[in-house]
Amino acid sequence: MIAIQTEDFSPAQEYERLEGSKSSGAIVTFTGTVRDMNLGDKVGGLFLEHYTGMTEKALQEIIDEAMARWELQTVRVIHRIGQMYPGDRIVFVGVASAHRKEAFAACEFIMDYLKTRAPFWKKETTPEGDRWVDERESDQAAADRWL
Amino acid sequence: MIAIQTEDFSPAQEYERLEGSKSSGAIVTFTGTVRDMNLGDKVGGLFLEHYTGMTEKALQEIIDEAMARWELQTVRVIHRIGQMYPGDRIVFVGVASAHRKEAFAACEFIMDYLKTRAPFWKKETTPEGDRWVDERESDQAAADRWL
Amino acid sequence: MIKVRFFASFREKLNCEQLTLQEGEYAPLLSALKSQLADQGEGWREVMMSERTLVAINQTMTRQDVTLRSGDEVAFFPPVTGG
Amino acid sequence: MIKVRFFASFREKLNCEQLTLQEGEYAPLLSALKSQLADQGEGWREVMMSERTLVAINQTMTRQDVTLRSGDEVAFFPPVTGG
Repeated sequence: MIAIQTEDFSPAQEYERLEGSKSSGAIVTFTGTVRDMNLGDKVGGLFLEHYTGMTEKALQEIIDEAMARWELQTVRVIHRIGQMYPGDRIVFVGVASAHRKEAFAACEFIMDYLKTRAPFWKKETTPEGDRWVDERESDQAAADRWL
Repeated sequence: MIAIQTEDFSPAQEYERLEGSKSSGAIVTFTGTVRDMNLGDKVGGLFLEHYTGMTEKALQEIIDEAMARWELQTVRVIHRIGQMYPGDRIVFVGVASAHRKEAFAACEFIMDYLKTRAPFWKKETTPEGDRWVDERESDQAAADRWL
Repeated sequence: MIKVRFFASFREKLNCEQLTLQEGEYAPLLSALKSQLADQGEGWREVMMSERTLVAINQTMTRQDVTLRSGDEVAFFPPVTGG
Repeated sequence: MIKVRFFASFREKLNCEQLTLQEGEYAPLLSALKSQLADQGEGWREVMMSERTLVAINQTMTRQDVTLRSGDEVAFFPPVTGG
């Protein structure tokens, strides 16, 4: 249900894995990709560092909490690490549930928690040089909604 | 951006259409499928009737409103009509935006409005016979959240 | 001339998909048209008087009473259940 | 023995990825370990005293002061920015 990988992933294949059950009526997916602009600067590339071992543990805790809050059939989280470029996929969260409201809530919850609790860090390459990306208050606010 | 069709669609292809822009950072998709159970009865099949012409118009109004509320790059809505069976895909809503919060909100908004404003009607085949599906209060409540 | 259309369970209940009414055959206010149709029988009365019934004029839903013009398409249908 | 790890901008700022401290080389309370590390220089002080700094003990984030046990892995890192 969790993959941390340097390779790209296929949204098509991920869909198929989510579609298995005839009792699911709703599938919600989120795909995050590298944008070519951030804070007004052109982004040439992105390096994603992570804390091996803790990453998997943190993601599993987030998924467990989502499954405790909502009735979900399948949850799939993929996060890429290493070097990426604009347009590349970074993250995928897919949720299958019997009901649409639950699928939407769980998918957004997982992303909000991933953004504030999973040990990944982005370093951007810009014309001004490389820089570590700062956390956003809006991400913390999004995560705090679920408390 | 809108398709009303009897044929199945490919989530993989829909993904590709949403992924075109390097300034989008977030793609959220919803896929609704036919469940094998509803209100405690086994569902053998589903016939989807629609109001030709008004359907396209209603969906376009919903998309226009979403695009006025949030900054979105691409919106794609597909709704199938005719005879379907458990596990079949019925509806797809895909939204690409620069930001995750907007992509989630717009995708859920479009589904909530589609459920209460687009002229589609489901008729289920169950062991008790065929029956028109009744509207759900929870769908109306979900749509009213956006007022 | 106006066209009156019925969908889904209403179409089945009334056993009617479409009516064409010529000038003079229909009351010009939507509310009056509904009363006129309600008088066609018990099923018609139920459909026209139900609070659940939705109305679209020229493929746009409306909750207000309006004056009908020649060429208008008036549709009556139950709450939608797509998605 | 405990392992102390640093990630991302902290790793670069301190020019240190990992420290191993033997029994007797570290204060047993997390808060005391932080003070001890803060004394290693200006960059260390900044990292250890910042309110933004996150701490994980054995790969679980904590905001409380705890007693460290031999074998523990203590990690210091800036706010996460994945996704």
